[in-house]
Amino acid sequence: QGKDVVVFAAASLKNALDDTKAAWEAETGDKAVISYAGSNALARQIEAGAPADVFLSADAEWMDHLAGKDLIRPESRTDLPGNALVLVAPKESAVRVSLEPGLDLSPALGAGRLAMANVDAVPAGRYGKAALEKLGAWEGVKNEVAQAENVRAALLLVSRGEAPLGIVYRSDAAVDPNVRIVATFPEGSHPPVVYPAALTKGTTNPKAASFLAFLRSAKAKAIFEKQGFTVLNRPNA
Amino acid sequence: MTDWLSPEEWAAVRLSLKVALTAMAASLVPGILVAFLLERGRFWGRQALDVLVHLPLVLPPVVVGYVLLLGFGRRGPIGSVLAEQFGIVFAFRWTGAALACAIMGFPLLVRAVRLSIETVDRKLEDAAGTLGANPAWVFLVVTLPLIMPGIIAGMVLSFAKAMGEFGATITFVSNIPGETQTLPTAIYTLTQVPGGEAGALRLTLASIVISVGALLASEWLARRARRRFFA
Amino acid sequence: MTDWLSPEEWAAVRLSLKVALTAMAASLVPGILVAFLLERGRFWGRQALDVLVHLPLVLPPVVVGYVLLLGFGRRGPIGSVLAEQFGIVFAFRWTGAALACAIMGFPLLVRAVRLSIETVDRKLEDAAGTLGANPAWVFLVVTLPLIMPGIIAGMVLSFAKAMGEFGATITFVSNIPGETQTLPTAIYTLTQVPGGEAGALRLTLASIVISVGALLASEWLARRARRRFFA
Amino acid sequence: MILDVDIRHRQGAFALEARFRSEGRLTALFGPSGSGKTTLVNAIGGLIRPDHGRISVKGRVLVDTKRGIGVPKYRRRIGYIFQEGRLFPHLNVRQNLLFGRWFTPRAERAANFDAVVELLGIEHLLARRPSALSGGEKQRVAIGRALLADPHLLLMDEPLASLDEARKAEIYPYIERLRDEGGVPIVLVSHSVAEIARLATSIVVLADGRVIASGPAAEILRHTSFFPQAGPAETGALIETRVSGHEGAFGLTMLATRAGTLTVPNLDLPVGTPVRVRLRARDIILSLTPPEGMSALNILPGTISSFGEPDGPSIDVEVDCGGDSLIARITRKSAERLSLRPGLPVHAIIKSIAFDREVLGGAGGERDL
Amino acid sequence: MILDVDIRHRQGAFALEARFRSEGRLTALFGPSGSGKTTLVNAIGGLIRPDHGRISVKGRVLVDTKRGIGVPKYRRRIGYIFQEGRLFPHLNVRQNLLFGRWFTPRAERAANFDAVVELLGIEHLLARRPSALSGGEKQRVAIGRALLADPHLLLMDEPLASLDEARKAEIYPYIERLRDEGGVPIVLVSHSVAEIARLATSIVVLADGRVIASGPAAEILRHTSFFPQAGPAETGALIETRVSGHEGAFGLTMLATRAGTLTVPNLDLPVGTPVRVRLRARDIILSLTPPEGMSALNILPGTISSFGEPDGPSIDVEVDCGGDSLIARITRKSAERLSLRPGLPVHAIIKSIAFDREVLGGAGGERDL
Ligand SMILES: Nc1ncnc2c1ncn2[C@@H]1O[C@H](COP(=O)(O)OP(=O)(O)OP(=O)(O)O)[C@@H](O)[C@H]1O
Ligand SMILES: Nc1ncnc2c1ncn2[C@@H]1O[C@H](COP(=O)(O)OP(=O)(O)OP(=O)(O)O)[C@@H](O)[C@H]1O
Ligand SMILES: [Mg+2]
Ligand SMILES: [Mg+2]
Repeated sequence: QGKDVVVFAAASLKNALDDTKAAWEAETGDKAVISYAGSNALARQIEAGAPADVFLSADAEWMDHLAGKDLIRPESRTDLPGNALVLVAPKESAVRVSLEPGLDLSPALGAGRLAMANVDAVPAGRYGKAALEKLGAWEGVKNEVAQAENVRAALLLVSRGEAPLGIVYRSDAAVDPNVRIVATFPEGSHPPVVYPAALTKGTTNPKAASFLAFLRSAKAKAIFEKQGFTVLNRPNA
Repeated sequence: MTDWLSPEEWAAVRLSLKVALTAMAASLVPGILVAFLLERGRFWGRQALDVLVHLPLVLPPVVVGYVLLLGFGRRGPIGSVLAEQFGIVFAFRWTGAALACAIMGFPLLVRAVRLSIETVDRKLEDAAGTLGANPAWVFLVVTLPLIMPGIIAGMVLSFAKAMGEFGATITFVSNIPGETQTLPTAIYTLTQVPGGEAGALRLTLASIVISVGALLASEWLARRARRRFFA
Repeated sequence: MTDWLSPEEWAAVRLSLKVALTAMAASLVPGILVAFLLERGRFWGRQALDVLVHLPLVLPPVVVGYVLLLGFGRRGPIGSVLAEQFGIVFAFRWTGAALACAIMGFPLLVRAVRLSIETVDRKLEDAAGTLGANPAWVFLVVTLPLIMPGIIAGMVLSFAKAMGEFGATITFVSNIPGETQTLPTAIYTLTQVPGGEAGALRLTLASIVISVGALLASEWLARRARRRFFA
Repeated sequence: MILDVDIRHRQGAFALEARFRSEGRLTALFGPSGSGKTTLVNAIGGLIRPDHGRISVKGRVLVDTKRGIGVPKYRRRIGYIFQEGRLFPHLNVRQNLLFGRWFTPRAERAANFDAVVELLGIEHLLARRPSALSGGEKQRVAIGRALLADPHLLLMDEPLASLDEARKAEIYPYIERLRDEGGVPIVLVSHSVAEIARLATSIVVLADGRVIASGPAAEILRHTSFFPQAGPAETGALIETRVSGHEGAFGLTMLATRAGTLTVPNLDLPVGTPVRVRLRARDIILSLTPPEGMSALNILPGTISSFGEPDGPSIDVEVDCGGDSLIARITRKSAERLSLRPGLPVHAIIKSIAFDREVLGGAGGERDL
Repeated sequence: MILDVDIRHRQGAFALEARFRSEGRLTALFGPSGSGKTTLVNAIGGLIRPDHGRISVKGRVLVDTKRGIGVPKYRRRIGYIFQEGRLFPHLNVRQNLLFGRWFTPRAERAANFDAVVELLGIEHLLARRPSALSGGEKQRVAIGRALLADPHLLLMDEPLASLDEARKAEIYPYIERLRDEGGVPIVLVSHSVAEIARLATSIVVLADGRVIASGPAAEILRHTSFFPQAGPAETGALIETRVSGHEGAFGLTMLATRAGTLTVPNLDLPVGTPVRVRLRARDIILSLTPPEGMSALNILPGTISSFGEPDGPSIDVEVDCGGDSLIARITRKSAERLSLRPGLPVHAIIKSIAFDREVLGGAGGERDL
């Protein structure tokens, strides 16, 4: 019975990770505590010497940032289950959009706003912006974008009918009865949505590796899929 | 001189000022009123009102923003009525940011005013009454000047809070440059990306400069108000 | 009765209470002191101190948390000294959460106390002086009782703010269940995933219940303090 | 009936039970500290609502708990000079003085600002805040504030307590004029028997929250027992006189009384003016024979009508001088030595100098206010 | 030198320039409202620091701006009765009374709590807060608070202004005892000449921030011009006497003066006790012949020594009675009628009743406090 494994994880992973943690604890009898917050806050805390053993980021950027500062163990880095990006509308909306090159969202938006997570800071926002750029729609809508603090808040804007369209993760959209998935962005239109995980440089807890390994197991995969994540689970290049 | 901030950043500064001033001004009269009710009133539900006023302080800002969205959004019970009857829309507008800031600063304003009301010498109000002033006049020409220090303090707190408010604002009206992107939301965004520190620092400095200005102005006002008593 | 919250949620409730009470208690004495300095002091840098005290209100909480992380973190200039010299560690401890909450609530506490100090009749302090009380005693037996309403109001504000503080806390000490996961950070986490609303609502209610209790307690204290004057 | 009060009121451990009627234009409230004077004035002024009872002023019912009447204080048109000043700290002296005027109908604004300011000697203070005034200056401003409200009822709670004699001497005539000409009923709280004797037309004596005596001033002042606190010095008789002539060269005025002529220091009043004079018992010497070669100018012949109760070394002797009754306080020793008894003819000797302004009521009026 | 003051101080438009020395155990400050009395007391008490100058009490330098000395107020051991009460609102009456005691060295706690409380009649108020007291009750508590601090210097700014005569009469002897036995120098501000005449040993007269006269009480009280505000009633001479006997049956006491025997109302003092008596000019009648059959018991033979300036109808006549000099105020008319001139032998007639306690200084002591 040693110290608990301390996991720093992006807040959007809470549901899947809580279940995974429970399964791991049941299997090993060890314990883990998970601190959920924004990837940026967690990364900065690790920089400041936080006692984290495992870091799960919402996208590659902050993991790269830590890697650049030599604060994670590169050999342990893994991309965990990813997600798909979808265009959503309030459930009563009849709007039809097909996400193809040459896309123009203006008719569908009308006078409304396009709800997205922050397009500079939040992974889902950045992915969405990349996809719209790829499809040629960004210039047309960029002034109509309402940037929420995070993807859940963007979803809320659509679900409350404030915005006629929004770009969010499928895992979130799937379980919200007030929104309808209008279309899914093609896989190639944006960088792959992945959640990189790694052991921190400073970890001294031998059970941390066991936890990280468990995240890659079939059990964990099932849990993640149940929560709407797409399992990529491939070692990082 | 103006190029240490980008045009977009200047827009955020201007917007923040507008939002903070509006929030402060709009909450002033209701704040004084509620402070009076809470301090002097003896009505059923006083305690409930007291709790309600404090809620924005007690709840995480995000929750407040969420509640605002539910209530004042396009489909919210209050928001829909306001929009239909009066054409007042908060969603994605700077007015929504001002509303969020006003509500977040409201408990601070009310508390400050209450503290001042508590120390007003009721005997002076009585004296004004004997001289023919009815309660409304007593309030205007005696009570109000006497609680000026509390009102000024409340305004400072409300303004300062509005300059720093972020969670409720972004949740309620999100972050639209030029429309709802206030200084705090701009700063927040910059802290979310690696390497944004320099920009965040610049905007933080802008925010501090404005607040120093506001503080100095308030101290000047307070000194004037105080001089009235001890000249 | 206890099963409407999960054990982890109960832990967050307990921790929030502990953090809020600690923050309130720890900021009380410095708050009164600073309020005195600002209200009565005539020293160089008074204005700077005034601005400094207001900063936590003006800046987005995230920025405050970040500054704390840089200053009081394990590797920060203050944090490392405190840890080495006195064994006091804030980083990722509940004490850090309390520090963050104390700092965020500090301007509110100071303002409330200042307002009360402003209304203290200096003539009463003079009278106590003629009766042989030196300045320290005058402060203890005259000024302090007279500013009790302001102190109570400041404590309420500080406590309430601590109950709702989220941005600075999560940025400074993260969100570690049982150690730094307070009610607001727990609520935040729940809003980040589908299906978390019910849990968020439950915790929000818990937070409101605690605050109602605190408000009632403060009103009771204030009535007691007031009775001293008008019995 | 000018003032008709019948109220009961509890205040902590103190119970006020006041019942009296007063015909007086100036009703003085008299009584020891804590006897309920301020409480009573507060009830009349509308600052407290009595638990039970009724108050009417000049027939206007201000309070009647039975009928649920309670005129709010701001409709009572009162000028209340509080025991503790209560100036508005945020207004300067001028604004304090004019406060009541803002709420006085334009047509009723009669009090002359400049005259009141001059009377009170506060011209040089008009621009100051109350915090920069001395104790007596504050009190004067408070008096001015009440007077300038053109009140229909003036409540004065020890208004002159901390003023010097010269200032008082200037203010008394003004109050007398208000009393006699203004038709404004006045309620005055005072601890000074001299002040009451000069100003009051009716007196209400309070003790422990109860009215122990009330009635016309002349009658009440006779009863030394009501003024145990006044000291024996101030007992005396009030007699009504009329100016009968002036002796300009010596600065003297002659007053006609039923007993004869009184010579007093000059009064600037036309012949025929009625003047009330208080003859203090302690100032009167009795002599069996009309004295010769003595500086005292007033020698009134009369007959001893009765004796009071002996009080320590002294005894009060009532002398009937042609219908006016005087009281002389002398030692028991003298009474015995001179074998004084009812029916004995005596001469009452009073110095002219003994009549100072204080003792000559109703004599005001040098100032044109 | 008990009190040595030489200060200058500006306060807004007002300039205080006070310079006087007083040997008196009780120094009275006298002057019209706004003349700087409170300001001067504040300087002595350490509530304001004068711009320039020096204050010492019983040789102890409290302030000397030249030498940079300024004893802080809490080290001055003063009992200051403020003009406006200043009770602590958060403490009850008992706590207010005992406030100073907390800071008094145990060995110096001499004042008897119960006795002071009884003297002031505030037993029933001990548990109350000041807000529930009447005006006079507050003032009494303020007096008690200062007395119970066992001060080394007592500053009283119109302490008795709103008290009734009976209460004053009870407090005077206590102040007299403090003055005569306690060795505590007292500074008293008062507008009442009677009060000052009774209590003061030295008097400082202020006008417009300047000292216009200072010196022993007997000397200053002689100069009517310093007391324009006192009204003519209160001028008089102070003479030192000694109890020479009692006439118990009539409740009278005999006092030996250089001019002869004065008969006054009973003083409960042993034979031989020195008593100071004020003979008010207005109470004295002059007669060319010794009168017969008259109630006045005191007839002192003397010789006219000088005349004062005529003042309106009256003139002051100084009479030398065996070395003690009396002043009689009579009308100019009488002076002329009787052909009074310096050197003329006359008889001064004074009623025994004219001597009330107020006029008999230094006579206190019935109470054992
Ligand atoms: N804070 C102040 N600022 C300016 N002037 C002041 C201040 N306080 C008092 N004065 C002025 O100083 C003068 C002296 O005031 P002080 O209180 O000493 O008078 P006082 O002799 O005690 O009068 P009173 O008998 O009315 O109490 C007054 O003319 C008053 O107006
Ligand atoms: N707020 C109060 N609560 C309880 N008792 C009070 C209150 N105010 C006054 N009293 C009491 O009521 C009584 C009457 O008070 P009031 O002020 O009428 O006296 P007063 O006759 O004006 O005396 P003074 O001459 O001392 O001003 C006093 O015994 C006082 O102690
Ligand atoms: Mg009173
Ligand atoms: Mg004074």
